[in-house]
Amino acid sequence: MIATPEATNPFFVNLDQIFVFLSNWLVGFLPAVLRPVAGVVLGVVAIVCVFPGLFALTTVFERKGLGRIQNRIGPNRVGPYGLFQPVADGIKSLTKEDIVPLRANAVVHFLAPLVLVVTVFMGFAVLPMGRNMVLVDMDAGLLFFFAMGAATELSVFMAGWSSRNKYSLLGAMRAVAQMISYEVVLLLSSVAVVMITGSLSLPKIVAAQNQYTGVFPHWYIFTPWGLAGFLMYAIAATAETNRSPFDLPEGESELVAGYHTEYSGFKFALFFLGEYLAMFSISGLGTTLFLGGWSAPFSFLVWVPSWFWFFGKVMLSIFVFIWMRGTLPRLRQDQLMNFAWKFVLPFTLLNLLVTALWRFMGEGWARWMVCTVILVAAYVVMGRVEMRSEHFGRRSYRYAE
Amino acid sequence: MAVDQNLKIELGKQGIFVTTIEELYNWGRRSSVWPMQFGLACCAIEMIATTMARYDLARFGAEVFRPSPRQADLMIVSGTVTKKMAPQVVRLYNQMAEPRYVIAMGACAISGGPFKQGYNVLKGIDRYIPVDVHIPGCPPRPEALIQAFMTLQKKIDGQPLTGEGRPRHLDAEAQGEFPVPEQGEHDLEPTSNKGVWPVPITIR
Amino acid sequence: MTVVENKAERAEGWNRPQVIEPDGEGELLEVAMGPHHPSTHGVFRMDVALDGERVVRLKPVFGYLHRNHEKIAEGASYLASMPYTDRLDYFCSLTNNWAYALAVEKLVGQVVPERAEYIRVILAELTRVQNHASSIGFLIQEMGASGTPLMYAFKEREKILDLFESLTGSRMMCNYMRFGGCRVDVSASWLDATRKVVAGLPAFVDEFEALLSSNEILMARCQGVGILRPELAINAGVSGPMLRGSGVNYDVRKVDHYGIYDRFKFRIPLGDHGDIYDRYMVRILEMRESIKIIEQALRDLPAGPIMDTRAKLRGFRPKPGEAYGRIEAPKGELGFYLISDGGLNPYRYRVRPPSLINLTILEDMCLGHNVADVVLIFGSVDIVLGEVDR
Amino acid sequence: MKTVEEIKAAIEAAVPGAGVEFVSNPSASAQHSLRIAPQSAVAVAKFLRDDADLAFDFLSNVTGVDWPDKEIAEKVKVMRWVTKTVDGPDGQKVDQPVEETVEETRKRIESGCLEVVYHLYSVGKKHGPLVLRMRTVNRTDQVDLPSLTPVWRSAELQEREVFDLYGVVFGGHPDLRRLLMWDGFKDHPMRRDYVEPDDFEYEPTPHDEVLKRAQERENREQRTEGPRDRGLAAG
Repeated sequence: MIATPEATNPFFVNLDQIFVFLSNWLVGFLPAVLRPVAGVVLGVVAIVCVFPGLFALTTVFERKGLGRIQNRIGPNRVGPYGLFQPVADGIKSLTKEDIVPLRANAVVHFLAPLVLVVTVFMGFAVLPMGRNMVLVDMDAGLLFFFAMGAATELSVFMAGWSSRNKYSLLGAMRAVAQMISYEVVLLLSSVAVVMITGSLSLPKIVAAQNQYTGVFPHWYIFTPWGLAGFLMYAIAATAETNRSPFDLPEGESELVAGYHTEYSGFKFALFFLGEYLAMFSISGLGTTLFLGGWSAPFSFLVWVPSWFWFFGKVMLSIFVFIWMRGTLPRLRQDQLMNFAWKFVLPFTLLNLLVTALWRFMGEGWARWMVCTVILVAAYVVMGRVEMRSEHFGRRSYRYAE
Repeated sequence: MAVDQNLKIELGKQGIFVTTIEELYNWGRRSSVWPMQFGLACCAIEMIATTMARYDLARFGAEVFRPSPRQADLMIVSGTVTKKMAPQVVRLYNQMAEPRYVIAMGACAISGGPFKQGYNVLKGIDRYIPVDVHIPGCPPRPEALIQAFMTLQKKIDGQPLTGEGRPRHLDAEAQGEFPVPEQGEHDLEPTSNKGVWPVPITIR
Repeated sequence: MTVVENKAERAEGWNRPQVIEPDGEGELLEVAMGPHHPSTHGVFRMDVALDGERVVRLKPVFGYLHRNHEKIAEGASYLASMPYTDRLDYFCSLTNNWAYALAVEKLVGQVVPERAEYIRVILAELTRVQNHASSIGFLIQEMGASGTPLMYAFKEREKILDLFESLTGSRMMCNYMRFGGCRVDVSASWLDATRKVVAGLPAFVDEFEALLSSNEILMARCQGVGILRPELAINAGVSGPMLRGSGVNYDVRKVDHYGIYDRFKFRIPLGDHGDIYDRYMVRILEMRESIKIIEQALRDLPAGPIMDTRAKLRGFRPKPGEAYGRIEAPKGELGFYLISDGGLNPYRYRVRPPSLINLTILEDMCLGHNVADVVLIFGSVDIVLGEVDR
Repeated sequence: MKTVEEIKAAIEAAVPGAGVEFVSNPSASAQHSLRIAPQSAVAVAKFLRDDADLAFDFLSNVTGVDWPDKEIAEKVKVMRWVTKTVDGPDGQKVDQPVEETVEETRKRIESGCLEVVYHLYSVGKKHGPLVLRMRTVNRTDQVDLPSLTPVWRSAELQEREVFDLYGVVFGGHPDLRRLLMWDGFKDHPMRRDYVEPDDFEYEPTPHDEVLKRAQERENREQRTEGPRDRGLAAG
């Protein structure tokens, strides 16, 4: 690391570690027996406060952003720049009547949103959000994350099935099929990182990327296999969080509101929250795996607090999510599945092979050349074959006078 | 339990903002009215135009058109309600969660409008469900819908949480479900919900 | 999934939809899409039976917006029906006006002054542009694009509506045409404003196309879906962009030469596949042709009166007889059939609604497709419920 | 395009016993029509569609028309024996039966009918319209007509509409249900003698016929329901 004057400046070091110090300071008041527990509780409280706050901010950001894309203003009446909009939405949702359909399975109907939110929150436990800022430094952190992520499928299916609504059921079926398919891709694209780092611990993965050549960092996205893996990860993440263009489970135009059609009031708000939290956590993981986690993008910027970089990168990917939502139409169910199993999954598997090559070819230009050529060639060939088999393309039209 | 207005303004100047539960609650309700994605006829197009770039209902935080009645707060009855459609409109209204509001948009939704003589046209949706705001016009301009929306916000603001004049959903005795009319052999049965719509007397 | 042809009707070939039998065992999922459903453009219902997500049966249910237009018109004078025609297809009130005026003019043999004809052409083509733009916007909206193309379309539509409003006094319900002419004359400033709007239209269509036409998701969703064969299209009375998307060269503007359409140079775009993408592209290309027509009409607009001096609006009693007049409305062939018994009111007043008749083959197009495709196919028909149910 | 008379001749040549009748249209549009007999309608329709010269492959419009029973008052001249006082041969007045022509008004009810009108065009030949009409025997029990849906699919929904609003029963229609009104509805509202439910308040200042109907309705309601609760309306 190139030590810039700022990086060694105690002020910036303190700023970087401010939350860690704060936590230690608060815990210091307690007897030593309670300290480990209190530290965890404090961390949990922080996560439970920060991310819903971020969720609120994101909903405004999304509505304003979509407005900008669509040539309009977006919310601006509630508070300055419409910033209090989510507060109003929250109050409204909290006080709205909660309807449980007569023929619904009340217990499962009640549990579904809780399962979603709780499991999504648990994913945050292993994400390093800054230098020394990880709640649980688990050796198998990545595994834990995916285990928790898989529970969202359960929640969605619970919601769809228990509502006794045909649209809900269709939505839930779609969701389960889609999430399981893309879960595979999500996992396999992360395996590439594990192969290079040799660890399932997320802080270690970040530490491995937190090095610089010149001013440029060693992020995995700047390697051929990393870029390919990141793209596949991004596709799978979009599908996993049911965002456009993969928002089929709640495809408004055909399935009314998908699996949460029958949810009202605060339960619906919880689904909303869960969806956005899933977006944060999956962006956080993507950041950690491929974008260097909390490390700075240039060596001369390392003095900027690490948590700033983490949240900055997460918000950047949220912005991309919103951008895609404002631009792209939705895929169809069979196309979605074809895409997963015929293109994304084979390509991810190939990427694993390339990663292995990268690992064992040693330093030098040769491995850059070989890996890039293999990936580009595979992409072109597979894309061509895919498009040709479906007969898509621009057409020319004839005219009659 | 209202705070003295003068005191409140005075405190506001000092940087202290005082509010009551009532105000906060009404502010929340009024600032986040999500309409149902529900259009009937010509007025629906003006309703869509209201949400589009030029008029942008989103400014009021009301662009979240929910397709499911469970998640919607506001039903904009935009257009002619026919006798074939009326039972479904009432049913949708019943499916909405309290607090819920209705805007009758356009002459047809108010009274049948130009199609009043028609055998299949319901002469105003307020025969079956309570309407909060009526907008005249055929169709009303988008500005009129925005005006109606602001009127609704004012109405919500003025509602106390207790006592006389509290909103329906806070009144335990108030009617929550409205009877759905049946399609009979010649007409809807009953032709109106007497509890909601007393037959007007015309004095000639 | 096995497709079983209905043998009894094979002789007729295209008269009944193919019967699709589900593969799997177990019950079909019967879903009523509508009358309140986000994708049905209002109040329309499709009773769909699904095998998994595949459509096995689809029965459209109409009448949720049946406003008794024809009955009311039979009890009103000829002129009093003009405002009601606005509310048929509420996207295109001006073409509805024209179709009705045309039918009455045929009934009584009235001529229309040249200037009025030019104004009619300008307004009808502007209507076509805004209708096609918004119908494409709705189609892509149904594809899940969260409204961006629709916003773009409505942005342009608002400009055209402003022109309508400044000329006729109303944004949507123009009530502008009269038997034998038009209600008010266009002013020079209106023409300037129109020129300005029309000059901006090609850029808008280009932008629209850049956003959509070569989008791979759009192509994947639209190409090869909802194919309508030309023979079936003709037999089922399908008209408008639907028919031309199937490759049938039939445009009432070219066939009947009503109004003064033979004076303008324009072409009819035709699709070769008859799928959703062809209908979409035919609409895009028709917008471009419409812009050309408007430009020519604005260039050649003559001076003169806008009403036939012999036209009589009050106490209008046509001689007994009947007439069927039709025009190429944006949605298809819009016809009015009038029977006069010599009285003040038409004895019989009938609208030939293109939207309703284009829906005849909805089931044929949807069978075997996905639920998501049904929504798109329905959107690509481009209907307005006011006209379907009248 | 051939003229309507030529088409009539062609139909008669191709379909023996078609029973085609030429109906002239006196209005300026000069769209004359052919009335075809219901029993041969499908054969005629198939001929019109498949004939190479005519090729009417596009059925544009199907319309129902109601011609109600008409009460026709006509003056008839009747010969009648009348006793008249005439001058007898002998100068006396004599009553004598005389045959005389007397005018008398007689009322006769002409049975009405339901009519269905089809407008045909040709897409290939680009000509039209050809107007076909069919009539039922009366308006009450014999309202059957053959459906042309097997020939032109385009008639499917339109014939359902005519069935719904006029009550013409189309034999051979694949799916004859009500199109616009709900299934339990009993009337045929587009018929000219249909009475709509009187369920709306009249405008504040009704006049003429509307005033009469408004007052009738109010009287009727007062008789059946008694005085209504005026409290809310007054406030």
